[in-house]
Amino acid sequence: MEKIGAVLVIGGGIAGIQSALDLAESGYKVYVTEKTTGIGGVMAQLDKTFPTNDCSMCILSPKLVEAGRHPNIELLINANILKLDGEAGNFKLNILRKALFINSEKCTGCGICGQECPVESIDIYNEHMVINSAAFVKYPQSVPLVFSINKDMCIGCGICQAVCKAHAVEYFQQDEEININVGAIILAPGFDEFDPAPLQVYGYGKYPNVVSSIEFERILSASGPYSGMVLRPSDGDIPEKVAFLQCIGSRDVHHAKPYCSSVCCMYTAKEAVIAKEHQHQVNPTIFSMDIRAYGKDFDKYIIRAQDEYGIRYIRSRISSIEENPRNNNLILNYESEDGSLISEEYNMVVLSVGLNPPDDAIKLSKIFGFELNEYNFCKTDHFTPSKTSKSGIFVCGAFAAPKDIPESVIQASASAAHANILLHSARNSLVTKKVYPPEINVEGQAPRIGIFVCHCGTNIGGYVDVPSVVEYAKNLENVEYAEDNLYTCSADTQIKIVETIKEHNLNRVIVASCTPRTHEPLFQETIREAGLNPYLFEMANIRDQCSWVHMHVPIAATDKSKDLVRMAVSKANKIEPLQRTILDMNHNVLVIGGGISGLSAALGFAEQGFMTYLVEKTTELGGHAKNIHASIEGNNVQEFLSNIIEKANKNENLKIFLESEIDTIEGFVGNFETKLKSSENKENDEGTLEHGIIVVATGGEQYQPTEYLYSKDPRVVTQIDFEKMLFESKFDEKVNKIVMIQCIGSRNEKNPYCSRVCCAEAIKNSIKLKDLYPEKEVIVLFRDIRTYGLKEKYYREARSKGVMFLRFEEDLPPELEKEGENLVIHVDSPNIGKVDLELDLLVLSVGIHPPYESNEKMAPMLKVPLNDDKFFLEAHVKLRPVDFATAGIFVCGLAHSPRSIDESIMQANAVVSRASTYLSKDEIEAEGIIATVDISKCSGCGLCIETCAYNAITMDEEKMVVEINSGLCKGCGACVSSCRGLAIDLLGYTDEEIYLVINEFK
Amino acid sequence: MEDTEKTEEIQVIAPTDKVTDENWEPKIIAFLCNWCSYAGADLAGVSRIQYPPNVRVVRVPCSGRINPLFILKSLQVGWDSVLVSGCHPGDCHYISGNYYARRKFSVLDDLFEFMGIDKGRVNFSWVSAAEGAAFANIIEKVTEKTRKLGPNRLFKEL
Amino acid sequence: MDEIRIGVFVCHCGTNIAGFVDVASIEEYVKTLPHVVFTQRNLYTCSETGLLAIKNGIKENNLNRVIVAACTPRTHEPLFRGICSEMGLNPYFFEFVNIREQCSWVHQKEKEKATSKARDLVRMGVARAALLEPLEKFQIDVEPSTLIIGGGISGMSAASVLANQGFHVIIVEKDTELGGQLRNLHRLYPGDMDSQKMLSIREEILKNPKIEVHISSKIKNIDGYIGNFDITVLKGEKEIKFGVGTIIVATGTDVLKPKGLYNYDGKKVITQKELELLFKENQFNSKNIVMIQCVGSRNEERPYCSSICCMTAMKNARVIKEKNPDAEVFILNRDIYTSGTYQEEFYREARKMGVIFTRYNESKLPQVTEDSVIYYNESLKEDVEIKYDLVVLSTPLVTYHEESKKLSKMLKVPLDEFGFFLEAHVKLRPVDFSNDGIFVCGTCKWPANVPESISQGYAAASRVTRIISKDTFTVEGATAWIDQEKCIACEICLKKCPYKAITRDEEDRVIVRTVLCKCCGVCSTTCPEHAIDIRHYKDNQVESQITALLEEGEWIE
Amino acid sequence: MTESKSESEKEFEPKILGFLCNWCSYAGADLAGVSRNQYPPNVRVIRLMCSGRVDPNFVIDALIKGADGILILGCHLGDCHYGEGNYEAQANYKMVDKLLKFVKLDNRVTLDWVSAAEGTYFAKIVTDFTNKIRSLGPSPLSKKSNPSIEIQLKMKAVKQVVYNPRIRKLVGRERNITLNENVYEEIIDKDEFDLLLNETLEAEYVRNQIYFHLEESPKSVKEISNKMGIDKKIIFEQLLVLRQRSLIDLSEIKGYSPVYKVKK
Repeated sequence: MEKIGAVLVIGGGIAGIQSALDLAESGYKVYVTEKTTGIGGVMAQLDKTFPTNDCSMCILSPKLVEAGRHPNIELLINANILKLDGEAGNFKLNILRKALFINSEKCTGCGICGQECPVESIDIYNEHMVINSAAFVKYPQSVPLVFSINKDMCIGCGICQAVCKAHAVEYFQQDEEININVGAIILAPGFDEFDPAPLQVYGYGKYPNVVSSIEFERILSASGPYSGMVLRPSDGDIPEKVAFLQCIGSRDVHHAKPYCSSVCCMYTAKEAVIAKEHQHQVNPTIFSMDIRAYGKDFDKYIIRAQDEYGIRYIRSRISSIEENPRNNNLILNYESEDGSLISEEYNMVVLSVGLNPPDDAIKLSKIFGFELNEYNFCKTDHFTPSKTSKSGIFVCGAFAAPKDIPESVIQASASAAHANILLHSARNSLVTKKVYPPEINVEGQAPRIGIFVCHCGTNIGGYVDVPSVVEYAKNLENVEYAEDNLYTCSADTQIKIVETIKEHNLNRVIVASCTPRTHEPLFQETIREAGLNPYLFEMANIRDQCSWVHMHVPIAATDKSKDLVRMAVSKANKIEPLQRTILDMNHNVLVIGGGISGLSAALGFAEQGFMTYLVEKTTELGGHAKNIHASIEGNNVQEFLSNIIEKANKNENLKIFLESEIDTIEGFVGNFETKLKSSENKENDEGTLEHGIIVVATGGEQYQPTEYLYSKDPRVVTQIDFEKMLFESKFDEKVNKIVMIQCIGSRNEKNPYCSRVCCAEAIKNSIKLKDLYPEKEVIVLFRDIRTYGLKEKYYREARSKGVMFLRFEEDLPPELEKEGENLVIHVDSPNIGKVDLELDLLVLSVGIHPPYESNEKMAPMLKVPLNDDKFFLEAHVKLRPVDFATAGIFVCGLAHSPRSIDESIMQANAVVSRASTYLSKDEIEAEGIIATVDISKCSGCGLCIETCAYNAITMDEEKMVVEINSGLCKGCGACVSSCRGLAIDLLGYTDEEIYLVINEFK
Repeated sequence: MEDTEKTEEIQVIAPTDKVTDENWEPKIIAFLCNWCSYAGADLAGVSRIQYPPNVRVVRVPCSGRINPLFILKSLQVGWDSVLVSGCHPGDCHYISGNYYARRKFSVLDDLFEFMGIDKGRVNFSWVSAAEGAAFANIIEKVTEKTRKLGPNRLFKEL
Repeated sequence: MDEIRIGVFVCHCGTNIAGFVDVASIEEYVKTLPHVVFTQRNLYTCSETGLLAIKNGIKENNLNRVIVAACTPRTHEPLFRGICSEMGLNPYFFEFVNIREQCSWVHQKEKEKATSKARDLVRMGVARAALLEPLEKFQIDVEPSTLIIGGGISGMSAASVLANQGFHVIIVEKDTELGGQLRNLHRLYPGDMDSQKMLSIREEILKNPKIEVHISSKIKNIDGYIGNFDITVLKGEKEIKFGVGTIIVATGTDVLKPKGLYNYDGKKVITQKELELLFKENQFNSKNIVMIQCVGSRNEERPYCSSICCMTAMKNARVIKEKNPDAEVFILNRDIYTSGTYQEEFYREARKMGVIFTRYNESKLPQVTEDSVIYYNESLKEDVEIKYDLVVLSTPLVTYHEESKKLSKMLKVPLDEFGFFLEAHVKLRPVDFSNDGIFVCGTCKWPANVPESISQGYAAASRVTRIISKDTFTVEGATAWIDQEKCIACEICLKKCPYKAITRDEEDRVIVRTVLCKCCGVCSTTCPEHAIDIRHYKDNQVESQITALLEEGEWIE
Repeated sequence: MTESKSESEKEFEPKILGFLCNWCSYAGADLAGVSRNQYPPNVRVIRLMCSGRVDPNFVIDALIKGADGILILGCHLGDCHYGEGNYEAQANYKMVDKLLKFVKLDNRVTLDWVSAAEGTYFAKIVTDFTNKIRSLGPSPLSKKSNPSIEIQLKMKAVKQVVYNPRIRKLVGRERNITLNENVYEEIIDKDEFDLLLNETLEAEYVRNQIYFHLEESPKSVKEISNKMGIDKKIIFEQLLVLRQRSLIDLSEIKGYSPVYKVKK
């Protein structure tokens, strides 16, 4: 059965888009179906994202625009799946595209229909808090930017069809069924947030000042209903006291979902911090049980929230809310830690709602035939976390289990990796490389500029006197041709532009219309089809930054348009053609570190036929996982480990170097050369390895405790030692009372982060003990139990089996005292006060910390940064979690941050997919706009080397001048303005061009 | 509010008119970083938020690209004031571009003061892609501030 | 704009006004109003002396606005407008204030209040006069030719009348020959004339050089307006384009084939049309004939009477009786409609010849079995069975629904609920459409017999002659006008204009074809952007009258 | 020789504006004249070609200028010289009537049909209407009853609603989509449309009042709510719409309440 080199991605959220981009870049045709009328999912509704407080739109919309314009990606909006048949490698799907009543080919997204529509309807994007028209776009930066008609709100008055200059409105558009043929399917339908209304107790929907967290997210957003001000819905005042209630709809066996939704603790902290930032009068208080800040830099965020922003945390679960009718305030009754009953009045309450499986989960599972787990999320196997029960169908994002954006992006790339492995034989089969006519050489030619001024229906023409701008443009320097069009971006006008270029043999083109951010690639593509170098093009934004914002002063708007066109012409006179540097791509891969992550990544490459070298420092493979017998879910880790090691040894595309270390690494993406040396630095006969990609999987080490008499008294052990006793039946039956202490070596001054796995480890071992010896007594002393996600059920199981949990505060840790022979622990717990526990065995839950010396040696060698906890620092915590800023180098496993085995495997697969975007090509095209250095002016001071975030600049030792690696340079220009000798310039934005524009002041 | 008669437009000098004091309108050049501030300016357009027409935008890849000499040159050529706007810290598409910009411009501020250039003529701001209204407010404030400062005669007398 | 100089002529109208309104005080008061430079009172302003007074007033004081406060504008406005244009003053600079029918005559017992009302009315008139603008009535040239759609008897009649007056006529007929339904008829009542003789008109048409006939061709597209219609006709594959001044719709109707009623099979149970065919090919030899009236009409689906079936049935019955006197002919009917003198006579003769008319009730319809018709006889109060060897069903005329719908869209003329064309006014403009230059005649408007169709044809021809007999068509000056700056092209006005005067031009802008605009002003009130104003009834003119309702200072700024 | 001031003080003489259509009601009025039917002299007539030409703007303007009553007379439905002009008059009147209910002035405007042959009926209508207005007393907006700032602001809001393109579009398309067919060839249920129109009228009316209150002086939600006697939540929601259309802006924050001002 012949494999199809195409993939269907279900769901246009951040996960769906990330997997689509990875696969499109790896040579596959990708279809993305999106239920609503625009991609972006829930992330598009967020104002800021934790832990960096990034503006969600700033980091998301470039990815959406890229997906919208990618030649290999086809977006099918307003669509859902009807039928599936076929099997892995060759699926046939029947998709229903619901009518939009507006032809998306013709619609230019100008928005006149929405403006003139007399009907006001509710805007779902803004959670029903803003009004919208019946003809609407999902949100202003939607991709694709096409309008649609909400049929139930529309009264059919016909005005939108009349005012639409592009004749795009089609009232009789029918739903359309299309059939597509793909090799693999990736499920990324995301989640539905829990609707708190059924829980009458919290008064959501009844009391106006009780809002859900997603509604509060819109309130915080500058484009939201209150323009970013934190106000109360009941009277528009600033709420002084705001309460955030955690675990609404999560960790609730009776009324809602038993699992933990993983992200609420963090997004609540962020919403509280941003609310405080927007309105200093706001004093947020967060009511939670545990604070589950388990991810990278999460704990630091919580500490900053408390210290710097004064966010108050109260450890108590609110049972009910009443409203004080006089002022719509809300009265919260709760039991404080020490048991006293408190009643407090708050101006506003935000319910941190959990994540439910999407409402069409059951329907999808029926159509596709994959299994759901007990919570109706998609069932996955522990050691292959992105594979569903049906082969050829993979899953990523919140539909697999509630997870935050970085984990979703990792799993998106991981699922793309599985698709890669399945279909790599059919790579590039359905992807047509566009053929362009030969590029005309314009060197030495005098500039002959053509200008196309757009009316954009009435959006520009209605306010700016377009004909007078065209007249004005005609007699500017070197302007050969100027005309105006109704819609310059429409398909027929592209053909006209190509003809005009040939007819008047123009060698520079200027389009005065809307924003270059979305339309520059489109016009560059068009002039390339006319044989012109795409960089011989300049845009003047006379719509979004002129006609639309100066509607009441048309004369001034027309003058401004003339200025902008004049400035574009002056720049156009100086621009030069640019070539994108081509680098050849060596298809071999070097994986450093032989733990589970290293092995999984190495196998991911080898199975696609890429030659992979695996370097392991110690004498055997397995890394940290060697000490783990079982996961908390009960999967046999040792058995999995031996299978994977056996598979690795057998795979002939995989060459393993034990007891070896990296000696030197030279080169850059696609052209690395590495010399190995054996651990005891014996000579190594392997010579230098040539490869294109590097994967850092150097893992982490267990903290060796010095406190609590560890290694001084045999009765003090770590969880690993305890696990060995239990699983290798070496447990001394005389031991009756066991005490465990959490957060040893984590969340303290030296390691201010949570090691994420110790809670699960402690609970796994306690359950194992209680199963073997039910009568033994186990007490766990903890600061927070962070069994996030679907692990919550085991925390409940441990409690039901008699394991006792006692909380202690960070500043009052338990003290161990040796009275004669027996050991006593003094604990001062907030809920039951001081207590002394005699014990026979003390188990310390020790954290994971990075291998400090080897990381500090490896980082400068690879020229990649470490974060202040000395873990490796990835390019972007949210959207490029496994890439380094330096192209071609990736990181996964404990080297990135502490994580569980399945999460490490997921990250390893993610690296495979990310690297495949390079490995799938024989040569890679670098940026066209790059910096170049004039060595006659370079004084070799090296300031630019530090400035460059992409390590694209290196010092040429003999000539003592700098060199710029065009393959790595991203064209940001930071080095240009840092250079004292004006030796560096940025092609496409040269100093000369910018000065010319500045001189255009009239 | 759409009032009954047609709103009369502010009479703005056509490019070729001689600059006389009474019908003078400030001219402001703005260097906007492509990924955040330029996107914020576009959002103000998409949401049809009106702001004064005195600004002419120059798009650069990153605020890190803006060379202090551009600012000086702009004032020298006659622009009445300069606005430089980049991404909020942490948002930068090129990771650290805007950190360098911030440090450079804080030094520049003192230099301009030392050179006797009125502080109001050079403005720095950080606008994200979602802050359309914020961008419009900044433009209004800078335009009003420049209007109060009057035409830029600094380098004319040199 | 030169200075506004208003002259006000207040009329006594004998005692009709002066008797009940203090005309002198009105004249004094008017002097105080802005822009008024001349006032005068006349006994009878509409008399010769009155008109002369106005002419002199205009000349001596070079007035550029004239106001007459007298009777109702509906009668004398054209008269005074004529005087103004005689004096070289644009007729639209004239304003009429009604202080007789709507003041003095109806407030005879309250002179004071009547005078105060008259003062207000004149003040309002002066306020409006100050804002009046000059308008031109203008001419558009007219193509002296007519397109007739449909070559049936009524279309042919209209064509022959017009051709004989020397006008160029074009007939478009979708069938392969002219004649329409007439070709299927055997004999015509009342004089039993042979239908073929009536068809003689067909040869006359074909011979007439003034008439251009296109058979088996259909109308593809119609654009333009009165005097300047551009027509595209589709003849097989070929397209013929030509221009005409006027259009007559005479598309006719067809006889309903009563599928599924009284188990009609076209052999033993046939329609009147099929019966006449038998006569023409003289294959008729049945002895016992039962006719059933109102088959498929005056019921739920078609609740109208087709008015010709009764006479047709009786005509055919008499033909049968003539051929074979002892043939048995029953006519089962609900009512017999024979209006007018000769039709009633025709009905009495049929009975004399032995045709048996029996009544059936709508609630109990007759049944037609293999060989007999069973109907419930009201008087005998029981079912009666009649043996038959032929049943003839009288079915109604029905429209060619699809073609009419397409044609109505092209001509932008309305259809009624049954698909018949809807004339401008059932009584006063029976063969006109409300759109200028388009007329209708024959059964496509409503079922009609041959004489009625012919007379309607002639009527339509005479209505056409009024237009194409003159080489220009004068158009009202006061029309709607669209300000393209404000117009967002939402097409509310376009859909609302009863005269389809608003349309899209080549640059896709919404414009008013002033030639068709009747200045009712509806488009202006419904325009959401206030982009349309009506010349001579402009918003600011009406608002000036509203403001002038109260004395200066009496209303709040 | 105008009436002496004191005399008119005694019994109130309403001043009524009449809009008559040229073809039917104006002719009817003339017939009343020809047949010497007597009726009170309080109506001042403006002749328009069709009752469909009576722009809602004219009616509101007349009320603001102090007319005590407004009488709109067109042809009987089906008789209109221009086909369906009077149906438009009816649709416009229905909208104006709903709107004037907000300021309790709806009883001062009426719409009726008079054919060219109904002279006596015309006289009867004028007589009845004049008496009704006389019983109502002078219009609260006329100078005699020196109108409060409050009612004047409300009328400014009403005028802005009638001027609002959204309302005029709904009224403009009402008959097409509730009688013959909308663009989907369906017919919109009459009451459903009325509900939509009512909601739109009410919303725009409240928004305009908020705008004019802010035009007077910057205020907070609480202050506007006290002035208008409407619940703070609704005021806040409508105020957000004005902000979304960038007609108003934040002026300052007093304590915990933001204060808004009109954007010039």
